[in-house]
Amino acid sequence: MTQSREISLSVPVLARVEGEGALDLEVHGGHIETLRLRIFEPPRLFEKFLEGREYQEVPDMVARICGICPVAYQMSAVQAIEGIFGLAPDPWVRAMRRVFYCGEWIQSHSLHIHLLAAPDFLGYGSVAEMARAHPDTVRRGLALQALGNEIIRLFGGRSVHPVGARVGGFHRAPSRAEVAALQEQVGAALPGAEALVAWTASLNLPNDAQDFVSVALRHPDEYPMNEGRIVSSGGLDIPISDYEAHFVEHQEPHSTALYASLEGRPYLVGPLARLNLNLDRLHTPVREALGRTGIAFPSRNMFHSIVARAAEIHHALLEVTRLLEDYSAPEAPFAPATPRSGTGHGCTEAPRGLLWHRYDLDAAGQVRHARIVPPTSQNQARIEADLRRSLETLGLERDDEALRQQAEMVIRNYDPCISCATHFLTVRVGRR
Amino acid sequence: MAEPGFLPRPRFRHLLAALTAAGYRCLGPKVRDGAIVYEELDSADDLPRGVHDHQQPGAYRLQRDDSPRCFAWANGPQALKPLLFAPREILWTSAAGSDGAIAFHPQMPEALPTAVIGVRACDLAALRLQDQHFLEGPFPDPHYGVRRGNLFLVAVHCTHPAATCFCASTGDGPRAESGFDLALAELDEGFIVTAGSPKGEVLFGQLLLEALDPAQQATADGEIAAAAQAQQRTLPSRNLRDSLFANLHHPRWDDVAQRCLSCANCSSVCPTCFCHAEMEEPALDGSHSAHYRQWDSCFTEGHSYIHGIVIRADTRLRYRQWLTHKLGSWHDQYGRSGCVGCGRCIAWCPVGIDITEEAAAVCGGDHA
Amino acid sequence: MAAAKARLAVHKFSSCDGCQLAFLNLGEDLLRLAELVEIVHFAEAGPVDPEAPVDIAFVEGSISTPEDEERIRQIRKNSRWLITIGACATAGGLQALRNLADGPGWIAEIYAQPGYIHSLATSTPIAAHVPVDLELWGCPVNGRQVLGAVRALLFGVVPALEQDKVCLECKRHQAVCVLVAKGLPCMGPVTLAGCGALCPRFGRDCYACYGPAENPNAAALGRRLEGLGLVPEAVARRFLFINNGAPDFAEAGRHWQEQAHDPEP
Amino acid sequence: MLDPYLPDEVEVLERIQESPTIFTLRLAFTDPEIQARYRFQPGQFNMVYLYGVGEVPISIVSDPEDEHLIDHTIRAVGRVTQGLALLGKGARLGLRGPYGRGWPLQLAEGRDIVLLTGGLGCAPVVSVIHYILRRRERFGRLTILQGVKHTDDLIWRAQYEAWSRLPDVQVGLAADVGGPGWFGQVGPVTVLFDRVHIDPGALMMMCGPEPMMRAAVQELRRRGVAEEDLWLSMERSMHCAIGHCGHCQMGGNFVCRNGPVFPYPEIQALLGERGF
Ligand SMILES: Cc1cc2nc3c(=O)[nH]c(=O)nc-3n(C[C@H](O)[C@H](O)[C@H](O)COP(=O)(O)OP(=O)(O)OC[C@H]3O[C@@H](n4cnc5c(N)ncnc54)[C@H](O)[C@@H]3O)c2cc1C
Ligand code: SF4
Ligand code: SF4
Ligand code: SF4
Repeated sequence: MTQSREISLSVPVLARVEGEGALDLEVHGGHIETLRLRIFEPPRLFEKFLEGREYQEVPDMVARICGICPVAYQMSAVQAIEGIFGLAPDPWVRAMRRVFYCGEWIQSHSLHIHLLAAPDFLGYGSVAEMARAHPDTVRRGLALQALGNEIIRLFGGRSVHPVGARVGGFHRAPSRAEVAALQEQVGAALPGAEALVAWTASLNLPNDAQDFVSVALRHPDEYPMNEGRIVSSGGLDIPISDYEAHFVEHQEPHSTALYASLEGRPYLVGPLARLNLNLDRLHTPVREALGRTGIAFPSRNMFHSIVARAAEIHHALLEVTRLLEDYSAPEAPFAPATPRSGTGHGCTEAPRGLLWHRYDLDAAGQVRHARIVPPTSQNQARIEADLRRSLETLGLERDDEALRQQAEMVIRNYDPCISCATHFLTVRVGRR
Repeated sequence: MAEPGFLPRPRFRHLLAALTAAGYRCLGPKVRDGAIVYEELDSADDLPRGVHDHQQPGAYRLQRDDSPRCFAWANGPQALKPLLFAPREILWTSAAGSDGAIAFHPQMPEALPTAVIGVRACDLAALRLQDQHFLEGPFPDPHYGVRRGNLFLVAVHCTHPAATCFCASTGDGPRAESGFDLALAELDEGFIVTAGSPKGEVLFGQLLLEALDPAQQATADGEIAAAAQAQQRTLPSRNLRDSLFANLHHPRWDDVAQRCLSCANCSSVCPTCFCHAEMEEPALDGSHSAHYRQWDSCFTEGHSYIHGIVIRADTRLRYRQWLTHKLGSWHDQYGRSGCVGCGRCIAWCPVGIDITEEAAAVCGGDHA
Repeated sequence: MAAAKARLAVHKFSSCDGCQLAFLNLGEDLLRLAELVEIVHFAEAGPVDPEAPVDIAFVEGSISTPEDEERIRQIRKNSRWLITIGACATAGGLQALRNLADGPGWIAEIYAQPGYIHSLATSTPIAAHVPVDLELWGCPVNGRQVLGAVRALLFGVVPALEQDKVCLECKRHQAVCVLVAKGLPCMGPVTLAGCGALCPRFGRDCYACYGPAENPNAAALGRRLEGLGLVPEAVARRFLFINNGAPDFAEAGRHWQEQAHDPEP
Repeated sequence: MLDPYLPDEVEVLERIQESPTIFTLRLAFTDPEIQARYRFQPGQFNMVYLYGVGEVPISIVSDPEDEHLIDHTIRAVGRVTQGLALLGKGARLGLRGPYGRGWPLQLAEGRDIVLLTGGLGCAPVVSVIHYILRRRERFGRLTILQGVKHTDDLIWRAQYEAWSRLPDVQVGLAADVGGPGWFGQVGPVTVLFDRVHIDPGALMMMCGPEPMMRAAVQELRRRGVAEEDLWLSMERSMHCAIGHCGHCQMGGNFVCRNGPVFPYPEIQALLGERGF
């Protein structure tokens, strides 16, 4: 009588996700009664720490929200602050910020694909196990991750909490020789990145079409990253300053993350959402590589996120190559800033999706208020909705282990970054 | 040695060309990150033409004007030291065999013939001291030795001392008297070139120099003499050894310890300081290991650490070690003071502690 | 007789995950490490067994909930070597700023229903709760130091720690001093080396993310920063940043905050 | 140029546990030619390299005429020495040396000798004891004085007893803090000067904590021993052992090169001066 078995499953620590979270599942009479993605990253209260700090300190502080995507936090913050100061980054700064950001996408996506997600689809517990059977694939992944880190280091000295970014530009411009050396590495990595697209598509990905709203930035001529308007698959198209009029954050008792919703409904941000909304902005070789996978994008299969990540790695490498062509270091790597008071918005595409900031500064450039909406809290409601569906489809009669595996795989596929959520996750299933 | 000759300014590039043809990579002064540093020169255009420095305790700033001169500045943050005594280098590596046997492999630096243009008298004096330390004892240092053997030195007599300079007081400048291969005196219209070694003589011969007008020599001599005159700082004496050791409990040591950050900037920029630490960096899998050395300083805790005891735990003892060694026990070790009057430790001390002032305060009236 | 592999765990508390990345960014060395030791718990990398006894436990993050306090005590019991990695675990992290302010009040301002949030008013370092065998500073720690510690322990010796100040490291890299040449309020003279003097090499002032060095003269540096034109509040902020919970910095920060409110005549 | 920093490989022939924390490693170079060439004076030291961990200075305690082995008696106190303590027979190490100035044994021939050591077993002095006992006829009376903090700190208790039974040898032991069954004196090591006969013409060799050596020097000077007959072995931080790294400086002396054994007048000025 499995149908009427009462289930109470708890996965106390989710493996291979960034930060720590838990999942509670209560099944009663064959129906999910409760499903909670519990994020128990203790609140770190960054928005409050920022108050009273000087604008120059902001990039170094917000980087500390997330060790995996510090560049994204820095880029959203400087955009908002420069907006207040009426400082438009010059073409060199703008281009190099994109290169810097590409480094983070490459690093973060490779890490997720190889260290976190792929072991799921191949049936290993960790990358170390996977490496024994697939040494070349793992090596290729680690090399891409390393290259991403290298790009960040070129502009920031280190890949976690890089020190190079500042309001107005960068503290230091890399030399031509350093850039040439990097270009060589990027060129050498391109074939591997292209092959990675095909490889992710060849994985035994669950076939799981579902209905969801994608939200991402959109830029007139570029694949979105460090600027654009916010658009959705439902026809939304707003400037970033209007975000708060359409997106609402609310609190749930079980989580320290705030849940965001668009017009009252869950939505998706991140690589698949970006790709679905910006296919026409991809570099041609990436579009072709995607075409060869036989997968039709825009895709409604959430598990195609991993393919989207691979495509974005490929795209980012081509973008770096393009941006660093004919590189020369400028006179000064930054424009000086003159503080003034005002409210500014910053919104960029972190590896995990839309990262929205708002700052109110006083005349001396000190922060009066800050608001930060990270991608993971935007995806949280969507993850729970997906989980509910996905576990029901799998069959709630399955044993706890199978449910846990399925749940983890679903969650992991979103690449939630629980530190980002400024909060976290464990699975707990209760069957009654 | 040949009589000095004259190299008109436009022909300065011939000097670079001759050095390059002789197989040297040419290092010279360049502006980088707001300071004059020795780096590889691609052409004479890299030189800091019209650049002047302002140095004060704890402060260094550059300024440009339209002077044609390229050497119208006093020394920058580093002398020749890093070129010879590398800030960090692997001395040897070892590898473990599967049977536990250890194989040792020496690691010699690449022998790169290097010419340095713009070397100052104080730096030559410091080099002489470092040569004594690293090469003239019972165990010559081959790492230093390889680099030293490949060095070609083009000195420039100093005409623009900084407010922090006191080489006249230590007797080490501003004129470069010896220890160079070639020496230059810069005038607006060009350079007076003197050879100082057989190597220098050969190069001198290739420069197609013009005859020197005695008036030019007089101008140059006058500028150098004025440079000595212009110096504001002095040490109380060239030998403060006894005076310092007689004052080991002077209250001034406590006073300076309140101000000193114990940050080791002074000893790092000092062209004679030689202290270094040896460290080990094994590979993660333990298959091999690198034994390297890096600059250390009497201002660090590690400098005086012996199994559980730090001989100089506080700043008072560390600053006292620095001063008593530099101006005192150096006499026992190398027959002279370890200070060549370059003033770097004054300018590059973040809090502007002035060695001449501290020495005067500690030694009070009781020096010769 | 093959000796059993050493068992290793990586635990996380309140943090940004950046220090764990010191492992995940190791590349091939990560695979090598997995061969050398048995990684029994490292949730982000896969293995989950938080209660297993281990030889080496790396701990990231600060303690900020009652559950954290209990968990770290358990980890201590299960671990031979407990090594903190990073500013959060070693000094409470940037989030220790709440210790200086009104933690619960802040929670109320951010969360509509603060009652849902179970959190201590403070963010404290691991050593405030259990004995720690080795502290690796840095925000983030660098992989070289973490691996160096593992390697030393595998050799059966105590890991060597970096002790110099950022200034010395800066000079070894031949960076031009940004305090002297640009008048920037650099924290290098009181900060522990280990980052490779990144900030000055990038032309900017060190912000002390590696925490206080041995024998730091925070008072003298504070006076110098004031001399460079910083108002007392700004001097205080230099100390009360990434490692605001480190006693030497906390004290200097408090001093300058007092100066700001009650300047001496 | 020969590389003076490069060690050669040695093998542990034997390991002897002397006390819970003190052990002796009996070493020989794996290259017999190097072993055959190797010569040293008692009081000199080697740099001992533990693979992948680091080098430390350690005195040589074996007999200089034994061409086949080199003994080091080591106390496990820190990273390297605790690592060395884990090694057994057959293990490999790196070694370079010998370095420094040893004891003035030529000067000592035909004279009474007083050896004074403090703290836990002082290896440099033990080497001299062995040296003299093997060439007994060349030296006068031998006085061995050892001071320890606690009676439990005394190692080689049996050795001291055995030495005290030899003709023309006197042994004096003192502990700052006495304990049950303690057969020596209680008090600082200087109390021993009243218990044994010290000829003012004797040569003194001492090794131990500096305050102890300073007190002993003062006492012996009072008893008429000449300054230049007082010899002290000093310990400082050493990384290179060849006078380059600067760590061992004590005023103008590089302890590694000018010492580690000094006649008192050479270090008199700074002995006991905190910070040098
Ligand atoms: C002349 C002389 C003779 C001596 N004779 C004896 C004797 O006979 N018996 C005896 O027991 N003791 C003797 N000692 C004392 C002995 O040398 C010390 O006890 C010993 O050095 C203590 O070493 P340690 O194990 O604490 O290692 P540590 O001092 O902790 O480590 C030393 C080594 O570690 C490496 N290292 C240090 N820091 C780092 C870092 N940050 N990164 C990487 N590597 C690093 C360096 O290579 C360094 O040399 C003698 C000392 C002297 C000066
Ligand atoms: S002891 Fe101090 S002053 Fe002397 S060489 Fe070393 S660092 Fe310089
Ligand atoms: S004197 Fe100045 S440079 Fe030298 S250690 Fe002290 S503060 Fe640093
Ligand atoms: S220089 Fe200072 S702030 Fe910058 S990375 Fe290093 S320790 Fe951190």
